[in-house]
Amino acid sequence: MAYTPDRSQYPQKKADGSLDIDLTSGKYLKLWQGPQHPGITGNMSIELTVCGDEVAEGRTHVGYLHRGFEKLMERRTFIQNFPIVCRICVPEPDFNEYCYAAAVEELAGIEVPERADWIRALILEMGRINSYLMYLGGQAGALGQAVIGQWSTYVRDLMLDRFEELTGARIYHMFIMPGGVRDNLPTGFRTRMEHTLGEIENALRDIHNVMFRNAVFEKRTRGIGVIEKEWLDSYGVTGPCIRAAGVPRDVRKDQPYLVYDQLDFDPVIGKDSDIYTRADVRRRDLLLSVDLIRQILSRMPQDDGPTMATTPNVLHWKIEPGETYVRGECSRGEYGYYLVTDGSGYPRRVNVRGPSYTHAMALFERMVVNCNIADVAALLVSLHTYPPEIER
Amino acid sequence: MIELYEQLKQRYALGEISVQRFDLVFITVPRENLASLLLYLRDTEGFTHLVLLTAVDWIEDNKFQLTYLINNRESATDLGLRVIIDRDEASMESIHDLWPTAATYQRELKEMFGIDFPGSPRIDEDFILEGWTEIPPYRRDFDTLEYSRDTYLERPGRSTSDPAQHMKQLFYPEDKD
Amino acid sequence: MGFEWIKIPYSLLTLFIVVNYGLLLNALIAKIAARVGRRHGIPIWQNYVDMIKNYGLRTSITHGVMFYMGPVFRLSGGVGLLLFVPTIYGSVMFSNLSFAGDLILALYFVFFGTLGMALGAGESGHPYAAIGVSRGLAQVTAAELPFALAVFAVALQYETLSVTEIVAAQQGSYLNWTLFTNPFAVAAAMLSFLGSMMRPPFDVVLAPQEIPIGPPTEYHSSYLALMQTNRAIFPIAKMVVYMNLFFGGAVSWPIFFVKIFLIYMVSVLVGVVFPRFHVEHSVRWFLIWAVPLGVIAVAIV
Amino acid sequence: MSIRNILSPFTAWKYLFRDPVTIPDPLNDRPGSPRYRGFHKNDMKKCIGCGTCEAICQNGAIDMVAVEGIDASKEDSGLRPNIDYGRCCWCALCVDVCMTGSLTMSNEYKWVESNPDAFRFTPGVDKKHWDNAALGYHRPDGYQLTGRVREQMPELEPAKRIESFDEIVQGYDVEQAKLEADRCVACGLCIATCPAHMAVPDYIAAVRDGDYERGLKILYDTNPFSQICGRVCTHRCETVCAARHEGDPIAIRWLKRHITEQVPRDRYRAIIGDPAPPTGKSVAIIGAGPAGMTAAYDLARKGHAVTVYEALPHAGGMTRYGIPEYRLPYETIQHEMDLILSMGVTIHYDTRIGSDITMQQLEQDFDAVILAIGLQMGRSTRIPGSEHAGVKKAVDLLRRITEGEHIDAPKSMVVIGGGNVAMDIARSMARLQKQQHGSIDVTLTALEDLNHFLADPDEIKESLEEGVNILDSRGPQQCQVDAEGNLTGLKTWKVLSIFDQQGRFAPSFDETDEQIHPAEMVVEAIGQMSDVNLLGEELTERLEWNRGRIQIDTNGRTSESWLWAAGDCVTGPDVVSAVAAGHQVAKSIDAVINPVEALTHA
Amino acid sequence: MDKKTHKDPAKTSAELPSVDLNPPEVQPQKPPAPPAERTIELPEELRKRTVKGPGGVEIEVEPLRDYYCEAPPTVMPAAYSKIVEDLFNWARAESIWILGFGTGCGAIEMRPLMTPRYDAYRYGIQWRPTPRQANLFVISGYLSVKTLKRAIRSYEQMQNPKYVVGLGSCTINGGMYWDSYNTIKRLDEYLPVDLYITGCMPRPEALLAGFMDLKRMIRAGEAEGANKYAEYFDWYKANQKRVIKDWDMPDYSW
Repeated sequence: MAYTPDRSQYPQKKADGSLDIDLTSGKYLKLWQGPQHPGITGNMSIELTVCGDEVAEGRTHVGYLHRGFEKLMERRTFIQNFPIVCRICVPEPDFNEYCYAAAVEELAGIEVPERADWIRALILEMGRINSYLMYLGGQAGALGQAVIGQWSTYVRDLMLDRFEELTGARIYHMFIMPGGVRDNLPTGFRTRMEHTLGEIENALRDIHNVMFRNAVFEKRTRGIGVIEKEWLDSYGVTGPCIRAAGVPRDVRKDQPYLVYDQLDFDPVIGKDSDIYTRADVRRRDLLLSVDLIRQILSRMPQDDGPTMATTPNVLHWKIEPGETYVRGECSRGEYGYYLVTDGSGYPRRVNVRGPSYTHAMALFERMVVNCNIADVAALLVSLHTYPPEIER
Repeated sequence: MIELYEQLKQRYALGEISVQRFDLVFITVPRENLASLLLYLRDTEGFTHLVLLTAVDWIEDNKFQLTYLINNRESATDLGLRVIIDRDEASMESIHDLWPTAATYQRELKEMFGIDFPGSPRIDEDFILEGWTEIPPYRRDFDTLEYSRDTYLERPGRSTSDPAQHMKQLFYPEDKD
Repeated sequence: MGFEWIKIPYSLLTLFIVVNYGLLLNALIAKIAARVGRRHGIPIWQNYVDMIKNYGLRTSITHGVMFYMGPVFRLSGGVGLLLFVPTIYGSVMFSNLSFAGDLILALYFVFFGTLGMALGAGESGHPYAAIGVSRGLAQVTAAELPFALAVFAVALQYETLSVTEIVAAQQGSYLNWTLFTNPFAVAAAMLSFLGSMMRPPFDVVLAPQEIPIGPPTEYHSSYLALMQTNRAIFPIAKMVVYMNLFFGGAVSWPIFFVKIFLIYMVSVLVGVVFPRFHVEHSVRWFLIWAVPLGVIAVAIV
Repeated sequence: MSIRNILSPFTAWKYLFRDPVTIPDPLNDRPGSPRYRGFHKNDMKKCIGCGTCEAICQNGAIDMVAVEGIDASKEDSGLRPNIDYGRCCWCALCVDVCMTGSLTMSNEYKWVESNPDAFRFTPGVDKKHWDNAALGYHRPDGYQLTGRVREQMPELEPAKRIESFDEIVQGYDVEQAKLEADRCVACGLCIATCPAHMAVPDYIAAVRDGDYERGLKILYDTNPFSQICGRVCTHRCETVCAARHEGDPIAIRWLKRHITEQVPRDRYRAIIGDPAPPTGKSVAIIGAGPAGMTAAYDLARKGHAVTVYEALPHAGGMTRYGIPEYRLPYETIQHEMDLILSMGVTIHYDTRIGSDITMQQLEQDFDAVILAIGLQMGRSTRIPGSEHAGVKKAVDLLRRITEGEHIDAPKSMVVIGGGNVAMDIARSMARLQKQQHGSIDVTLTALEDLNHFLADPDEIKESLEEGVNILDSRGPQQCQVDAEGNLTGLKTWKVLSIFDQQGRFAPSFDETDEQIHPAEMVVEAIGQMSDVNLLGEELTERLEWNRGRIQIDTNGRTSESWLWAAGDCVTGPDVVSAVAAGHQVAKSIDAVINPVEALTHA
Repeated sequence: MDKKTHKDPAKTSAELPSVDLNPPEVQPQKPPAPPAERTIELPEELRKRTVKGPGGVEIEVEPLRDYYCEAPPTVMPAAYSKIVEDLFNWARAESIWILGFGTGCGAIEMRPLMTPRYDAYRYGIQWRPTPRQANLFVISGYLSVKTLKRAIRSYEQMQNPKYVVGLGSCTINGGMYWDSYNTIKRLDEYLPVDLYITGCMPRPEALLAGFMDLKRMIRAGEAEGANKYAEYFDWYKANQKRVIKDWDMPDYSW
């Protein structure tokens, strides 16, 4: 059958372990994907050194979206930081809002109303659905199947409508504030949400038929882009990427936050750790989120009550010295905020730990070696990275 | 977690411990113990996941605090190791041989705080910034607003009044103070 | 047989009709594909506007002579292909410059454009264009092989190299079509057809997500407009060949329009719903699936 | 590669025959949701220009700008937020924090311009098509970014406080004060309203920070009567407080008091600092009330030699002799006065100008003289029977109580008047009644209805709690005297209106609604006037007068170049106004007698 | 291999006769930052080098000169006939090809535009993956200095006439990153902007409204950003070089 040479010897290494790549030999070609490149996930770039169709070395270049959030947050008060954190990750901004709010609440000792916890969980799951839908479109698109992106973006847009009526904005919701959430569910929200969830399930059924039960798609993704077991820890792999490798690691289950200990679910896991499995894990995780939203809507307090705890006057809010780390399971993996306070009205230091940070940098650079250049885009998408959370 | 601390204390010189949550503890560690402690925690105690590595600038004390946050996936607990290093000529041993992914964190720290990690791969390469000439931007003594004002011009024509000052102008302008 | 000069204006008329049909058909196909994506898609006249726009751009940059010649070659490939095969069977006006050995010429023209493009794109100096070209050449070669076999089979079957005569042989009943008289050849040719239409799963040459549209990356302004014109002509011309060889040709414009549309739809049917192959995959695929069919076709004949 | 996996994708083609899901006209079909955070609206009627929106905006998107057609008033700075949409991020923090709820958002979101400078506008002033949009983000009910509810002030229970003249208000503890200070948004609207223009936001910030010494320094920069004002100020600042629009105003007065209580008294002098070196100039001040003592403080601190002449045995003026001890303990006043005197002020008690020393003498001996004699004579209603011995003046009674005289409390009495003095005397007498008879029978009648009383609402509330019977809209007609010549009560009629159509004082009564309030004593508390006999005839002749008051210019200077006048005698009764007037004349005098110094300061 | 010493960017801008070169509505507020002496190392592929050709021929290559044209852009006149120009303008308006370069967060609202809900294709708006074929550059939000560099090069590779739309508040006056050390504040200092759409994030409907407005401008012949860029080329370059401290690329790359 097909000729499958052992590629582990390539590219050749020098005695000191560095890659033996001589650009002047004419054997290698430097190839930049991005930042202006449709195959790149957002505004970043990868510098590939290819030999024929095979990648000998890949380097991720980020910083195109760097705004210096961690610096900016040091000169904004605790409340002023709440609108800016969501900008750190565009497709799934809510985790920033939640992690930041939770870190602040923990250090300031604020007890959030239970209702707010439910609404927060609802928003996070809605955001997760959006993020996954975008991923599915991107994954199929990276392989040339445009129609999936059309369908998934359509249903994502329906979900954005739900976001809009709940939070007052489509993309940057700015709804989860330190202290709670801004408001209760609007009237009739549950019905409309149920309708949207139905649409999403329909779309997913189609996507399953057209994308996952697809000979060409399988051909392109099965066995490609495998994350080896020993890389999982050394490269800080989290989220669907680690679950696709068969490790049932899900912060929602391991260290339950918000109301996840009151919901019934099991982490979705896969087996093969290749692109296909990761896509499949995400698809099933999406369905899990649909189910979780139903659970949340049926179990949360049905009446309207306060959704915000009383905070000090936000204009002069000071927090005692302390440090903490708050994490959540976002669609891409572990999302966390490390917050240090020093008793002043401003954070001393905020560090955002986005899953893309490890995935797109060290892990991707490791995985791209020996990869066919036609697979690079698909591989990058399958790690589901969002550049803004790498560089902040 | 406290048991672990007590147990570690037998073997390593440890600084203060602060318990933030039942599953999150921060321990101050002398810098020379860090690498062996990390190795021990990773291989023996199951703290296999390097969550993050970052720095805090305590400019008042002329110190940097490096925070190594590691996570035990089995017991779902987090351990933050604080290492205090001098702010001048800041430098720290690299741990990229323990976690390859640490190289990225170290590159960022080098660029954003100016903390050197000799031997870490590509440590001197530009990471996020490009052609940066000022002091590393995450240091507390770098004033981003001032830099931004000097470098990127604002759209002119804005002015604001303080209500109290404005009312003073209107109602009792003669008052000196 | 003396050359009839009247054929030249007649051919130009054919060209005119085909260009317009091609532009509209491309838009219609885009609309159909958009429909599957649950949207409306471009207006039907969009391609005209795009072309005027591109011709109307004020600047254009050349990277050398071949860069300029690339689209020209490509266009002449398309025009040549169209002009040397009869468009409408039995019509003096629209049989173009068809002659006895035009089948061979047609095969040549199918490849000619790709080669020209390869040279032009190579000159553009863009690495993605180079990658696209190398992929394109590999894939076209692989795809041409079953087509050549099928054509060979058909030529053997009808014992002629004149397209007109092949069409003539298929007249009468649709059962006389090669589709029914030599299904293996048609199958081989149609698989090859999929590969040459630059639609998934065989569009790795353009692959916007990997190598921003490949060979034409650097093309713009009037160069691009020239290529757009060709994009209206070339597929139609190619499908005219297919129609003539395998589907009984067309005896009138309406039949022509319908048949071309249907043949086009074959590639669209597949293209809309599949992702794309690697170039290794597709080469292997042609060799495994299409070439044997072609061989069988030849063998049967 | 199963056959299913080849055929399954073709199911996608089913959508060819379904209608697209495209929105037909996205430009018009898609209004923002009811909660949408679109472009800003501002209700000009509600906005007070406090600038809190500017303070909270993390993008520096909001400027406070003066707007034509909107005039500033005491509770409205006249500024309006101008928003730069080149900065805004539509987080709506400005809407959430808005003190009056004037700032809201519409659900409109489309704005396209070629000119980048066009994206600045003042909502509500620059007309926009979304100004009347019904939908859009408003701050949801039930949440607040700044505190709305005032900290409860610990007070003696009515039953307990009526027993004695002990101070009723206990003062905030540190925790409470911090919480109360935390509510302040530091807009500074109050500063203009405060007659002394105290730096209110600054000292409230000091309370928040727990830095009381800094706070005290700020207080004594502008008000040497801080301890007194912290208790009895009319706190007009609180009537313009931005927080009052959607909650309670900040307890500015109590916070001021809190600062003075937190700093040990022996630290005051050191915090305030020493006066400037002597200048060799001298100033005489007549009257040791708030105006006089403030001027004395200011001038002494500038290094002038100040001598104060006081007719009574203690300094403090009306704050001491007019305000009952349960509101303002005497030892507090004494500390305040000692502090002022410690600046090098000489004071002569029991020295009456005109009899002990004449104005002419002062004119000769001093570089400048300040007349700060206050209003020490009560006005009379002049109704029939008001000349009866049982009809008293409130100020006289209060002075006697302060001086420790024994007063025989009547079993029942009526107070005429609805101001603070009326409340003071009613409550003081109620305490005496309680002490002497064990029961209270005080009736208070006033022309105004309860909502328009001149007295503080707190005073009214506390009076009622203490058992004072308040009858509003009653016009006094006659003091009833029985055959023996004893006072038996007061006859009143129901008031229909107080002012005529021109706004002049001309009460009209409903004579059919007549009541007799039985009383052994009637106290008139309808206002005071000044006793200007001390000036002497010659000076009275020389001075210019305005409606019975000495005419002064804006600096408090009279028509005589050496004489300034300040305080209640020229501006009317109010401690903090008197303080402000004291500052005013001090500044004016300083500029006149020490011009070089003043210039370098200016 | 010799390092090419660049003229200091700040100095270059100081030499410019800035007053009469300024586009009327954009006046620089203050003189550029004082020059800091330093040399910028060119990336390896841009340095002068000797290449061995087949047959041992040695070729001197100076990429900046050989591979790029350093000639600045020129103002391109409209078509000689008004009718033709009107026709072209109409076609340009009805066929807007957007460069698929998501420079900032705004890119996320571009995808709904391409997909069923909004379907911008029906308005003649399409996305192109390469700047050569694109006419419209949507600067989707803030631009970090690093991206600005790429944006300038992408813009310069587009063909005249070309349009720039600033999306979101950040392009107008810095937006919420007004105090960031790494993002520019005013897009119009670096590229000629035809239109701004305010919002954070502007919704797809707002984008569409912007595109409609842009169409109107193009039809009216008002969208002449490319010519403006050529006319005030030195001014734009000076501004660009002031913020891009490591200018290691050709001055103009078309």
